[in-house]
Amino acid sequence: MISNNNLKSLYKDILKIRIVEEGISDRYSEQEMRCPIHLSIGQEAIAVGVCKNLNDKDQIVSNHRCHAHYIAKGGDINKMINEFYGNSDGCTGGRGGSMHLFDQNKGVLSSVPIVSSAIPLGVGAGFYFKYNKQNNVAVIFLGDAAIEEGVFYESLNYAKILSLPILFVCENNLFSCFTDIKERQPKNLIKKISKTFDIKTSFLDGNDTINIFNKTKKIISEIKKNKQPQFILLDTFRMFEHCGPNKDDYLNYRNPKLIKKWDKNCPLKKMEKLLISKKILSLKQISDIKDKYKVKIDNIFKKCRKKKFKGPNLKEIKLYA
Amino acid sequence: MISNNNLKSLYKDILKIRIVEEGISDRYSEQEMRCPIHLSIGQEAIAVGVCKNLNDKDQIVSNHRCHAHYIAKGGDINKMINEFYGNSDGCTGGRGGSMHLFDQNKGVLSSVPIVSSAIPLGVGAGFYFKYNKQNNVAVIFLGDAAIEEGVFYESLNYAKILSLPILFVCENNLFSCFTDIKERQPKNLIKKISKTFDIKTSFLDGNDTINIFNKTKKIISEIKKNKQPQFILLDTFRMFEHCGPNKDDYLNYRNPKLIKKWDKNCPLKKMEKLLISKKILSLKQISDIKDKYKVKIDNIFKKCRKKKFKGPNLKEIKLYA
Amino acid sequence: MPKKRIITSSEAINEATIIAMKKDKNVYVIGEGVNDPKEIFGTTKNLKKIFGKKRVIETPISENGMTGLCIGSAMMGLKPIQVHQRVDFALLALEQIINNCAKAFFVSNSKHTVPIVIRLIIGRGWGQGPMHSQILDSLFAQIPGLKVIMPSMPRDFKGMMLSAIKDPNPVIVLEHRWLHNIKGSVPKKFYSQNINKPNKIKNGKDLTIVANGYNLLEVLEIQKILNSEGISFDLFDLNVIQPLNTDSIISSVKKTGRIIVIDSGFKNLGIGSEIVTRISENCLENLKSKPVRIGLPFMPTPSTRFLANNYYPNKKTILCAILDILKKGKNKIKLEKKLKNNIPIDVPDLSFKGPF
Amino acid sequence: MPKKRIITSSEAINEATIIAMKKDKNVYVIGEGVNDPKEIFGTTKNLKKIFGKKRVIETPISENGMTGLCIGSAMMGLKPIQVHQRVDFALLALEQIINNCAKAFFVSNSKHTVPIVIRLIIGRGWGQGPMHSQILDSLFAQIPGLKVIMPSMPRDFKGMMLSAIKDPNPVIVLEHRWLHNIKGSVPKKFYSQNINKPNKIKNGKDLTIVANGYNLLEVLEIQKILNSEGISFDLFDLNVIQPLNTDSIISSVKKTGRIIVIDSGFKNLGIGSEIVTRISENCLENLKSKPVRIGLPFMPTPSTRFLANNYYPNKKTILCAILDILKKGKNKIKLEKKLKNNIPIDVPDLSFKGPF
Ligand SMILES: Cc1ncc(C[n+]2csc(CCOP(=O)(O)OP(=O)(O)O)c2C)c(N)n1
Ligand SMILES: Cc1ncc(C[n+]2csc(CCOP(=O)(O)OP(=O)(O)O)c2C)c(N)n1
Ligand SMILES: [Mg+2]
Ligand SMILES: [Mg+2]
Repeated sequence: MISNNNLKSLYKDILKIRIVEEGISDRYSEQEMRCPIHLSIGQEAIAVGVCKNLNDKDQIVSNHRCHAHYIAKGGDINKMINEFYGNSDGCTGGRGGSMHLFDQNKGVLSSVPIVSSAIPLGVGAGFYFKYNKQNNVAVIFLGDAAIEEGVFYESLNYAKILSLPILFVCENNLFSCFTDIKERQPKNLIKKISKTFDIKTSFLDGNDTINIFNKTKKIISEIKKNKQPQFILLDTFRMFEHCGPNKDDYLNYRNPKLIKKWDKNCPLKKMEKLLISKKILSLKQISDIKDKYKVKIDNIFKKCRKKKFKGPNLKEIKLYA
Repeated sequence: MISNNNLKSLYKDILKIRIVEEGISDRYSEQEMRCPIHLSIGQEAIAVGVCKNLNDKDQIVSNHRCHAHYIAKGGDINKMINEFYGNSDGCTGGRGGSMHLFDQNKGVLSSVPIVSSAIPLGVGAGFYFKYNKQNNVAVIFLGDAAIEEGVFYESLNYAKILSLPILFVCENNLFSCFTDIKERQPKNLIKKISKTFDIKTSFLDGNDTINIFNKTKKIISEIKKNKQPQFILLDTFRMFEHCGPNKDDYLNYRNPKLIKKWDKNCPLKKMEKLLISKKILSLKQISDIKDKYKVKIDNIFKKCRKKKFKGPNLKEIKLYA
Repeated sequence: MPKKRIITSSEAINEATIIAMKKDKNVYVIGEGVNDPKEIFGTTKNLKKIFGKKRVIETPISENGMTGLCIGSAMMGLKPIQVHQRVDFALLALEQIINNCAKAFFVSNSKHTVPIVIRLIIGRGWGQGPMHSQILDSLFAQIPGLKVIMPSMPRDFKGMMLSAIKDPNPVIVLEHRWLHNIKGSVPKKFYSQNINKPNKIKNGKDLTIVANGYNLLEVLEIQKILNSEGISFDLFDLNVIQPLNTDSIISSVKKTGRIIVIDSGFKNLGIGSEIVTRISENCLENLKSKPVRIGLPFMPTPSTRFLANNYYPNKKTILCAILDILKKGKNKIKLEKKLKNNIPIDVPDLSFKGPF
Repeated sequence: MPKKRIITSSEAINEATIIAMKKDKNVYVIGEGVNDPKEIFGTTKNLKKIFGKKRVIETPISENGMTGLCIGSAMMGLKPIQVHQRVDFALLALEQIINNCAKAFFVSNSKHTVPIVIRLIIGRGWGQGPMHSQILDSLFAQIPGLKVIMPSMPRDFKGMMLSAIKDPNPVIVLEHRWLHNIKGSVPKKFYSQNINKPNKIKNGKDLTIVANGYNLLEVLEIQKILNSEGISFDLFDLNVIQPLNTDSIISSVKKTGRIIVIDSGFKNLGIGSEIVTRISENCLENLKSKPVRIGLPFMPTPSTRFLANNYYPNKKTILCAILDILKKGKNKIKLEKKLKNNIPIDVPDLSFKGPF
């Protein structure tokens, strides 16, 4: 059974991510965060439920939609928001922008915005753990479209035949940009594929934070013990547009019923309901936590916005190590 | 039931391929066929059993080991042997060598020696048939190692979601060069993979010509009717070294028992036994056919060997169409 | 004289595609997003409505497989127009492009043709960063068998696209994102345009300038300033990068004795290096001053505007290079002031508000 | 002075690998065929016996996945040596090489290093044809962030490999297959060698020659003939292609006034074009004659020896180019006769009997 403290902590992480994401959405039109952004609003449960089971030495890799993964794994929010503003204090010094978040101290190995391109990097991290007999796990976050790139299969194969401690976490939000998974894959491919490689597979509701946390806890301890990869497939939904600060449901590419269904299933709302119903937090307490986080994160945005770029300038950047 | 004529015709095609291949093997040390060669001795049944069901408009694509496919599909043997000798009368005018055999008149679309590289070309041929509502099938020959390249999966996916008339023919000879499939793939991946893409799959003994012919006949008519891809997996064995004119079993990378087992299972010997036992051909008749073919093919070798290269020379070759 | 019709480059691309598809039923369009509401920045607008799903094909995210499919179908006789929303995404398809696409004609003893058009859109600005703004013009130009074009004007986008579709060879079209909304006069009817050599668009006497894509527009914008100083130049739009026909450029340099080449991609190992080398092989004796190259510094594209600012050449760098080569450096300060520089470096125009 | 130890280049590579693996337990070897009986032309001999399967890893045929795996492990601190039996096979891995491998250092704000060595073997001869003999030196050289080396002498194969393995950056090693069996003196101990600039290996006065790989050996073979005519030259082994440091070449041309660059790859858009351009940017005034480039014609490699014959430059073409640039063309016929040309063009030596 999950402890009350853990419940609170999961909630707080989801909240933190949500507030950062809404902060971006609110401020994007100021035109000071001048890079593409892919919000994870609606998909926070997966990042938080999985990463809560990881330590700083465990590594994750992510894709274009990396905000939630980065924060859930403990990535420095200050450096993240600096990155959005293109500041030299950003986690990549402004070089990569929002799609390249990483944090060496916290085990956010790399985010790569080329679909599936980070997957084999995660396999490499798993390889490193095995090579060094280090009892850690590499977690690979991927979207449903990543299943379509050949390198994904090559990576499953390597993970399996080399017996690497890797957890694949596939977030199926049913869409690749505007394109429905039905147009892109035969039915149930995504459900069957990892099993075909003899990789143990679990199916979870991607918006049920607690279940994700509990199941992943078990899965990760299995991986650490058995040194075999596993795969989790989670259904979820992105509430905002693919890229950008707004909702785009007026474009009608997703069924309104679907949107409504998932809206109700919002991981943040669900957690709040649960905490209240279990009397772990009162409405007032929740509201206080929210205010506190909001103030804190708003402050970061404000500070980051004001920052000056401090170099190195282009000529000082070294091409080689 | 298969007719006696068909049986004879299957036999003759296997024989023809075998004689060409042995012809190469016998003459390679003369150093006049100066290109890498990948003999298909031992694997002829698949090429012949499948291709006997195709017409000239149906297309095949192949890989580095393309001799048998080319001949079975009706490719011009004279142009093939010229190609080995690097002559301008070769099917690619000497430009490609043995690994790039093709014959436009006979539906040998392309052979590409980069593992899996021809697979999506075959998908493109299937796409063409669908696009033009032409009732033909594209056959993609691939080895067991082709399963390991990402583009293979991408191709399965395209074939399936676009409902293309394609037959994937996977020849599992258990090895990629010297490396056992066990070191390269999780157990049974190759058996399960196409089903995962919801592609109907059949498993056949790759040395049983008649069964291959019968089953493929049915499969191809299904494909032409249903406009859905299918997959056949066939176990077989290569009797010679991966690349070159000799046997290399002294290197001990394959279990001697395995070699013996498959040796007994030689498609040519099997066909001869069957024809004799069924009294379709006598020993004498077989020996006569062999002699006739041998003389004919020997003559081609001799003529090709003597030929001069007639250009175009390098400066006359056009880069663009 | 009929009134000129003014449309944008993306409309020109769209129009070319529609005309070609109507003319030839073997032409089809394929790519990630071709049927989505954004319609590849408007370039695939209405295609599905007019031609149906059979000829306008939305795909999975599998660039290599898609490319092989297109090549195979092209060998059989179809004419695919393939679209990648970024050059960078085509990196996954390089094996197919370099091996099968570029070499099929050669290796089939000139029997197979691969009449495929591969549209690659170059990202720039708004923080696109290292993996969404690669140009790689010289990477593609380096592969024998490919044609590589990079239209700059709306008129060319249409005419060159139509030629590319008709061409029996594989044609890589490098489309600079910032040119999509540029407007210009474009004939309504079908017309085709040379895709075998660069286009001389200005005549002058003091020097030869070679540029393409967005840089070409920048050169045109500083033209007035230069003319006001009595500086005139031969200007080549290098909108055909491969085949790289440099005859007319060499003739020009024989006349002017000076050359500036502006690479859209990296200066290092760029197209400019090949052009300058051919100049020194062919008319070394005519050079009145050292040839000058302008191009991107040899590093990945930084995302932040504070770095991207100095990454791309701009009107000022080009102006200064011209003044320097003509030994008119003392006019720099005066003339720089004439440059209108009211637009931030990371957007094509003020209407652009992100994110993509 | 101790007796010199003579070994082949493939033995030198093997030795370097063993030394590096003994020195640093983070070094591992991975690739298709590294553990098979052919041992990558002898270069991975004994590795598995000494270091076990954990550090010498046979792989599936999945180049892109393998490359990503190596890069990820390198970001974490390992030092992979990856092998491809042909350059051509690495085309499947270009996305990983161009994006993650080359850009990780940049995009991580200089925090990640990717100390990976990618050995790419260049095929030539015996009908290898269009997809088994690509060189692509300038393709790799064009990607900022990669180092690209191409050793020629056995001594360099060992020293440069050891440097490459130690280097924190990704290093592409282009290994010409025909150099594997070349013998030379190689120290037994550990030593490292510069991988940051070309190596000047001869001093002379009449001209500057830049070559690498197999072509370099050809230049050395005609040296005597040239000396007998009183011709001497500065000779650079361009065994480091990227970073492309041309300072010493420029100084040399300032002295000699003449340059011939021999590209291992295509002449068109090759490394030679960058070098010649830098010459004309830096010492145009010193040139006594037009710069000369030699390289492959711009087309895929033909398989048949009847075409391959004229595809590759050879001692004769190089000799003639030298005589021409020095205006000694009238000696050609006499000197050509001195060339020993007893070996067919499509094999490195007479012991080679195919097929691979
Ligand atoms: C190789 C490549 N092709 C195309 C793109 C453009 N692109 C960016 S995100 C995306 C959709 C990815 O969908 P999915 O993996 O399901 O992730 P989601 O956006 O739904 O989180 C695409 C196609 C890309 N970045 N890389
Ligand atoms: C992309 C690529 N990687 C490696 C090779 C080298 N290679 C040539 S054939 C071959 C083995 C292929 O095995 P399989 O597909 O099982 O066919 P088989 O040789 O057994 O008929 C390999 C690895 C290649 N040609 N292309
Ligand atoms: Mg998705
Ligand atoms: Mg095999």
